Amino acid sequence: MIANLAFYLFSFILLASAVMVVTSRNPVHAVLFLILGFVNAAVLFLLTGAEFLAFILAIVYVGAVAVIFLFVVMMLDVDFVALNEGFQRYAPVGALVALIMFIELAFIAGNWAIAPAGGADRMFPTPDNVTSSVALGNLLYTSYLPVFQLSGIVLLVAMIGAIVLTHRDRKRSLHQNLSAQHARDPKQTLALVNAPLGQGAALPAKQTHEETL
Amino acid sequence: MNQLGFPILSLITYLPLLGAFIIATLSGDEAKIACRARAIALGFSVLVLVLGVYVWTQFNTGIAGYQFVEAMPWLSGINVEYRMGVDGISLFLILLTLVLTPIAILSSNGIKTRARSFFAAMLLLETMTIGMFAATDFVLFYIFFEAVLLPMYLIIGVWGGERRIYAAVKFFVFTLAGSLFMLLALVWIWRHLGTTNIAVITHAAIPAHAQMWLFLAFLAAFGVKAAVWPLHTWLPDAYGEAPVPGTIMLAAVLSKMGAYGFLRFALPMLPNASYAAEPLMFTLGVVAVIYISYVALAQTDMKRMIAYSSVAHMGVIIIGLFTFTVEGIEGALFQMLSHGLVIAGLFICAGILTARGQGLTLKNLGGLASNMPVFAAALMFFTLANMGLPGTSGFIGEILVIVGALKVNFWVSLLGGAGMVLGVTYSLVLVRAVLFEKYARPELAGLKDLTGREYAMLLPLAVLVMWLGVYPSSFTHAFDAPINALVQAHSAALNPHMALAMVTAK
Amino acid sequence: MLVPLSHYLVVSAMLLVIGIFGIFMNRKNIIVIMMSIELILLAANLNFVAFSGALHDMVGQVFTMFVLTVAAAESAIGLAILVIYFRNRGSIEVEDVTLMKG
Amino acid sequence: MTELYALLPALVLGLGGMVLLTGGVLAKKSETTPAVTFGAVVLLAVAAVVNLLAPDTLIWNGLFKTSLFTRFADTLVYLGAIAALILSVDYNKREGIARFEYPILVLFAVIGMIAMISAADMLTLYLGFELQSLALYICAALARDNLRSTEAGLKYFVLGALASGLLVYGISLVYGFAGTTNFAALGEVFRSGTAGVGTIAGVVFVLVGIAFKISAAPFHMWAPDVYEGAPTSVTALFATAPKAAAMALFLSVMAGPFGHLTGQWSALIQILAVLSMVIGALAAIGQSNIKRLLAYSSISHMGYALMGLATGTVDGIQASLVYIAIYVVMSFGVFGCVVAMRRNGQSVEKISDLAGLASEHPGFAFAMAVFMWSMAGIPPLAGFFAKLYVFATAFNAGLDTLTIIGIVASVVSAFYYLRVIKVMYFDKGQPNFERVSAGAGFVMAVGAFATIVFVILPGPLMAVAGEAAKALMG
Amino acid sequence: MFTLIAVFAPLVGAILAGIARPFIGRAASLGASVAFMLVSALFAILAYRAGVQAPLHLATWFHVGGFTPDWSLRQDQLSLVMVLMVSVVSMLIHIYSVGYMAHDKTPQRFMSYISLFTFAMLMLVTANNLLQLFFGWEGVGLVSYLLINYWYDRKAANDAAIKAFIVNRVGDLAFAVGIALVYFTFQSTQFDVIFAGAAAHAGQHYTLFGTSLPVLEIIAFLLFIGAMGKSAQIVLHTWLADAMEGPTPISALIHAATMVAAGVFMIVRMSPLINLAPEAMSFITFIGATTAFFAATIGCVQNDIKRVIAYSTCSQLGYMFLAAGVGAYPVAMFHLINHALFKALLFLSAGSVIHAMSDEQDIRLMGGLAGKLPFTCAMMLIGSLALIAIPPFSGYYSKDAILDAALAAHTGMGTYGWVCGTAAAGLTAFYTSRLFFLVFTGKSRAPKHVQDHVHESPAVMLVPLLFLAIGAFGSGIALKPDFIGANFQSFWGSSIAVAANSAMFHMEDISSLAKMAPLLVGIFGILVAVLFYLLVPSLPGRLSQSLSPVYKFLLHKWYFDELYDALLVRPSLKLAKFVWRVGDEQVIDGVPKGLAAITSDASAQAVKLQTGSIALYAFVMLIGLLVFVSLFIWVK
Repeated sequence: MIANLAFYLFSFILLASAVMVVTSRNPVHAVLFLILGFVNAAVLFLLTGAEFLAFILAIVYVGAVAVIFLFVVMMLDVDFVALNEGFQRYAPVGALVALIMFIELAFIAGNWAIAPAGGADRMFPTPDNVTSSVALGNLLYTSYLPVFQLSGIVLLVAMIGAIVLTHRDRKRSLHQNLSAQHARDPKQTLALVNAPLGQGAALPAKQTHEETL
Repeated sequence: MNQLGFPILSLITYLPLLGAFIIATLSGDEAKIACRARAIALGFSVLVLVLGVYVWTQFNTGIAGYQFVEAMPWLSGINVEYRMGVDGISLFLILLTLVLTPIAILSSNGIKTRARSFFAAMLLLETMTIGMFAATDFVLFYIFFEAVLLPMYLIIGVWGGERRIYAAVKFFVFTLAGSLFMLLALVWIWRHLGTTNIAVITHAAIPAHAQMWLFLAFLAAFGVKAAVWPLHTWLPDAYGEAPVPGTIMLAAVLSKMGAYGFLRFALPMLPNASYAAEPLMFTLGVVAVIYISYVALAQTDMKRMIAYSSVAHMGVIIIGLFTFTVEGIEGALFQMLSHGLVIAGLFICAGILTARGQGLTLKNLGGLASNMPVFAAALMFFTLANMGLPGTSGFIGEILVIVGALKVNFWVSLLGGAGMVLGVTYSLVLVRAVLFEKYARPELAGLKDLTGREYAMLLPLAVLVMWLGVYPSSFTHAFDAPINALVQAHSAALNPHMALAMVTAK
Repeated sequence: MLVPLSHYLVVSAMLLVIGIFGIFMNRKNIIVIMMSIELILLAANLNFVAFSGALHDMVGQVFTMFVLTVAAAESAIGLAILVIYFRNRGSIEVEDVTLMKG
Repeated sequence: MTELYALLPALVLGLGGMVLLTGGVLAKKSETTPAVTFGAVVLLAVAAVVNLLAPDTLIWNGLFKTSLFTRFADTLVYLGAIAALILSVDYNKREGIARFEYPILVLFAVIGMIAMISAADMLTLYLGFELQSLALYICAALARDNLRSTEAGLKYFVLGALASGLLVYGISLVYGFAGTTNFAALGEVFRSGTAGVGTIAGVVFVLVGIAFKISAAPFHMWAPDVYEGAPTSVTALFATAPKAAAMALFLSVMAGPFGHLTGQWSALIQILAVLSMVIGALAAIGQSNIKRLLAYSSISHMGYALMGLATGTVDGIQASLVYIAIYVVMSFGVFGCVVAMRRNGQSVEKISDLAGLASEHPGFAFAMAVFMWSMAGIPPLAGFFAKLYVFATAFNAGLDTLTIIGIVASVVSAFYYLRVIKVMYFDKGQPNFERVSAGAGFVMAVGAFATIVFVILPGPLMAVAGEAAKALMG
Repeated sequence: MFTLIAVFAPLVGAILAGIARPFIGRAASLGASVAFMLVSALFAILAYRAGVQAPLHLATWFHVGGFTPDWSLRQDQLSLVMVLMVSVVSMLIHIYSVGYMAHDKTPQRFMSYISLFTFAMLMLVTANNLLQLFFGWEGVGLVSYLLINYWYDRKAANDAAIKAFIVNRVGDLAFAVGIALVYFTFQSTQFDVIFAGAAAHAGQHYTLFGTSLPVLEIIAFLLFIGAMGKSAQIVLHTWLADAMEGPTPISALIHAATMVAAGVFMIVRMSPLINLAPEAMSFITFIGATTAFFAATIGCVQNDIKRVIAYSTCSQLGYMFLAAGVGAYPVAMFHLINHALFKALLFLSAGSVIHAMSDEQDIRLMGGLAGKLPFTCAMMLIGSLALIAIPPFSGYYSKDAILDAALAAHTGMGTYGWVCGTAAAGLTAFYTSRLFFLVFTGKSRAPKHVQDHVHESPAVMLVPLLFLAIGAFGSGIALKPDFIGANFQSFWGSSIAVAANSAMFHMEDISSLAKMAPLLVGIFGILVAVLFYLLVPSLPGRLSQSLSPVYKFLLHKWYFDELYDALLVRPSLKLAKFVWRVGDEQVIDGVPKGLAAITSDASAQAVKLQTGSIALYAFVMLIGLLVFVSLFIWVK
């Protein structure tokens, strides 16, 4: 009974915060609502007995992912006022689409039953005597090892990607290169030109920063 | 393999391709390339012509089926083989191609820019055309049939006249659109008959309702290619804008591909549908003859006028094919050959004027008979042949079609023959505008008569036209076996149908 | 399990619909779209976990595990792209991302 | 051991990639790129060879399977990736985006693709799908100082993430309603040929996710923008390897676990095919950017390839495989040409920039013309056979309307391919293109050669594709 | 063998004259053509003397299905007579031309044409099947075109030539279809086969216009329409007068002696078949008679010397058809031969006059030439008398025989023919006399400088005139016994089939008044002309004013040209422009253009959807998803 009550309560909060994520005018608020939603979802996970995943959700998502979101939102320093313009012009159509989609999915949900042969097909029934962490760990490092490795590569790619995209090499910063400065030859940088009267002097071709270095 | 023990048809087909490769590898300055490329192209085309004549000498006219047959596995997955062969129907169309290619190459000394590509394209065109006539597998046929578009598109588009791009695109899209329906038919045939060997599928029994659809598909493909009214509008543009060698190939050879397709596929494969479509095809043919003759009469440009006359002749050919009589079909076939030679001669005449820097607008020409008597004689000769004067090749085809048509319907014969009158009208208007009366412009008086090269182009054509006209037996002899077989098979296929019709009528 | 599975499914469906709605219904910044995608993934995860419970099968949980991993990687990359886009464009408004069209 | 051997190509790529990554990081950056790229190409080639020798097996509790089908599709992926990498060497350098991470990302993306292709479980499918997607998002935005490139990356990412969200939601439904994620088990579940409404909805979601990847209409809208915005070398990759992989995945998922439901999803595939062919053909007509044009062209090609799948028969799968194989070859060839479109140190992308090309670079123009004609499906080029097989099987399966629409669309599409040739051959102009780099020239030549000579020896490809289709359908 | 040489010698001459000039020189090429023509005439005579022989088979022309026309030379009496006539007349004209064309720029071209013409004509008359006949038929048509157009820089010559060709072709079309129908009926185009089978097919019917008609009637009609074109019968006559644009020898050869007679020859040749088509025979009679009268009326008011003679030709051809129509084929042939001789004489004399008058052809500008051109005048007189049919000149024998036969036919149509023919005889006498008087008598009305140059033609022109005059004078008397006399059947043998009920056998059965009538009417015509042009020269002018509508009607040749122009020529040109500009360019091309427009519109729409907005893209994806899901769930 209490579990039921908890389910409805946290579900409600989850959905409400999801709505707020989508509708709130301030992205910072949106991120905060997202965090709230995740926490509630973690509770729902707990209710189904997936406690390890519940904590992972809280730690990884709330602790890492959502925080990055927050960080980026802050960093980009977006002009929030300009963003507060509300919904698209085809909101009614969109709402209709969303509504139909929901009705259909709800209809599907109502029809759930294990497929005739499904029950027997379970590859890895949940062991009754161990915690979900143990069960999960057993599977991940044995049966699902290649996939687990694959997910490692996914993370590696994410890392490479983040670096490739956002990492700036130092060339752009204005640091001193002493040897270059010492090697400077006035002949290369200074040009004497005869400027005929009234015509002005053409500037010599400018040498780029890189070339000087 | 065949009576020669040697794949001579493939050799004839692909030798020009080799020539094209050699031309493509030429290097040097533009003028030198042009010169060498022309020489190589000419050399290869004459070489294959010699081989083609050899095939003719070895050809056994008594056999209705294919000769010099080659077969080897090709698209193994879908049971399609590489098959080549000739029968009496295709033999002379191949020879026509072989004869006209060197002439077209000779006529191309106006091509100065990108000569390498041009001559390579011409040889490519020859390969594709011969391949199409020699293919005895439907898929192979289709490939060659379509592939002709590629070099032709370039020839029109790169070296053509003012509106070349419009003409090239129109040509391409029209023919492509048409032939894709043939592709559909091809797929159907492959699916239902399990093979695309022409010798087999032409004798297969196809249900009547399917025949109707297949016929429509063929009509779309071959009708466009043969410029059957009202699918002809690409033709005047293409003929008018293509450079002279291109026009020669287009008008003389390529337009025959459509009629050949009808003869090769539509008639033998779909007897019921062909029979049912007979009134339609007669109507189209007659309309083509009369309507197009009128359109031709209104033309103001020499090439376009000749082009329209070509459409009118295709009408006659269509009528002949659908008479299902030996006379009509052989007449149509003969008309294909004759028209190929004659129209080539006419376009070469047009090209001679172009080569002398003259536009082809009729009102800017005139009086050339005085200073170019030989040219005048040549133009006159081919015009006369074009209007089917007895003694020239044009007559034989025309009278055979009239005779064949009369066996079926008096009015088709009469109206189809109306081209005799209408053809004279525009032909004489053309000749008059070019050759007679006063010079439209004084500079026309300075034009020189034919050069040796031009003789070399026109003389063989003229001789052939006379030969075909005076002693056509040398050619019709080879038609007899396959056409007789076709007509017999046709009536055999229709007989139960007709018998049934008679029963129900009673 | 006391709560019927269908309730979980309905919650997840609503979450999905909200996520979808969030993607195309706002002309605000792209970050919100990314958060909407997180909601969709969350909906899928909720499904997996619920099914896992209902089927008494570990595969759903394993799946969730990997989805979480991927989602994290995905947000990292997405945010990185967003950042460089912002550097170039100076804006992350949805309707500004229309340089290329047609 | 067989298990390891079957995974060997992925291992080669993964470990090799990490070695290269280490090497790249340690060495000085810009100079190492060609070396790393070369290394990546070698790795890909080795993996391709190893792949061809791999045994047929189902490994790791049914997570992966290898068969002739996977080897066939993998080979296409390797081909596309190798070609794209070859093209990237010179192009990336001239564009100033010669980053050594790129080839490594491509390697990892390829791992994702072969995982996708070999997937025998929804989980593998999902991870492979994500791995290649993530790597490709990054590639699209590789020119990070270029607004177009970053916009392409952003669009690709947002829409791709949405698609994978839908995919995973669909998988969750399938899992929940069928009780398993294993392909073989799913196949057993659907043996009766019917499925519950939940599973079906799940299948549709999965289908949409994959359709996005192959850019089948109406899930195609990202493609033109991303093709245009991404650096051309990357677009070349997008157009080849991932397309082949996603198409193979489509085939293996639809014909594998959901194979018994053909009657139910065939209509959807047909809709996808029709929309793709028609929209691809129509929208391309108005394009002035060659990359956008090729994007639409690839959309319509996917429509044709889907026609084979729509039949749900071995013949259809075979036709789709042949189509996709020929498509990959034509695509990398044509992108070889696009990459070579450089003038005054700048990459140009307008179709009108090609004006006069035939006079100036006859070989280049010829190759481009070959690809255009081939894509238009004109015989005797390879593209014709691709279309022929597809039309033949679709017509054979009774999909008459679909075939006729395909034919009409192919006439319409011929129109814009023709326009490119027209510009190159008929229009006057001076492209003044820079010398074609060896890599681009090589890719172009190989593509053109293969496209032309296919007519002589179409048998082997047909036969292999047929065997592969049989291997897939069992 | 003689025939072979006679037929092909002109071809050799034509080729030599046409092609060899650059190699053998102008004189030699002219000489070659004349020489080969002499050879031809010589062998024609030899062939005639050698008599009837079996057809000479040269080669198979073509062999398609059962359609197997040969190249062969028929050597029956009819052919031999025609060969003889054609080659002799042609030979004379060749000789005459050498003189007449002496001042021309390209006489060898001219000689080549007429030699070629002779060849074609000989092929026509020696044909052993309809198709070879058609070959010659078209060949003479072609050369006629070339010769009318000989002075090709003249617009009028071009117009006339094109007109001639087209009008001829109209007839030829019917002819060709007729040949096809013959083949359809008899499975052959060989004369022998046709004639042998004609009786057997007499009852056979062919459905046309929805009704069933005897097939032989249709064939005869079609063939006769061909003949009408070639022989310039009413409706298809308009080209003949215009054809006078060609050089005069041509008018003599083609448009008087030979080509125009081809139609008559063909009908006579087909007599076994025509005999079995009574309706067609009536029609032939009707057309012939009408033309005889109609052309004569026009001839009365023409002012061009050659046109007068041309209309007279037209009229005389009408007589021949009249004879053929009542089944009196030998009479038609008799008149054909006579006409050939005296009409050639007339034309060549006219040529001599024109030559003398510095190419002036208007008889109103002539006059009083008798003194200056005595020889020509005499020749013209002989020709005229022959034409008017004054005994003993040749025309008398044949023309009177025709009218007798017409009346003797005792049919309504025969009587109509007799009435028309007799009236025409009067008109003929009138216009012939008018011509003669206006040209040779009275004072000269020519400009001074022309008068000064008037001179008799050279001997090379006059000698052929003399020969023709002898013929024109004597042929009637000489040929009558054989041609239409008692032994005509043995003379013609099987080459002409005269039906048992033919008027040939009853020619003497008519009243002597009727027999005399044509001659009396003729003399009356001469007297009227004497009155008009010798006694009261102002009368014609007054008459033409008081009868202005009639005069104009005649002067405009019954308004045939105007009618054709309004009904056929101009509408055709308009139609041509219309079908091109509207039919082809707008309607037919409109379909692909419309499709292209639709496609590009659709393309624009498809592109418009691609706004670049991520939200929209996602929206479209989701709509797609929704539709797919819904399809599955609700439709499935």
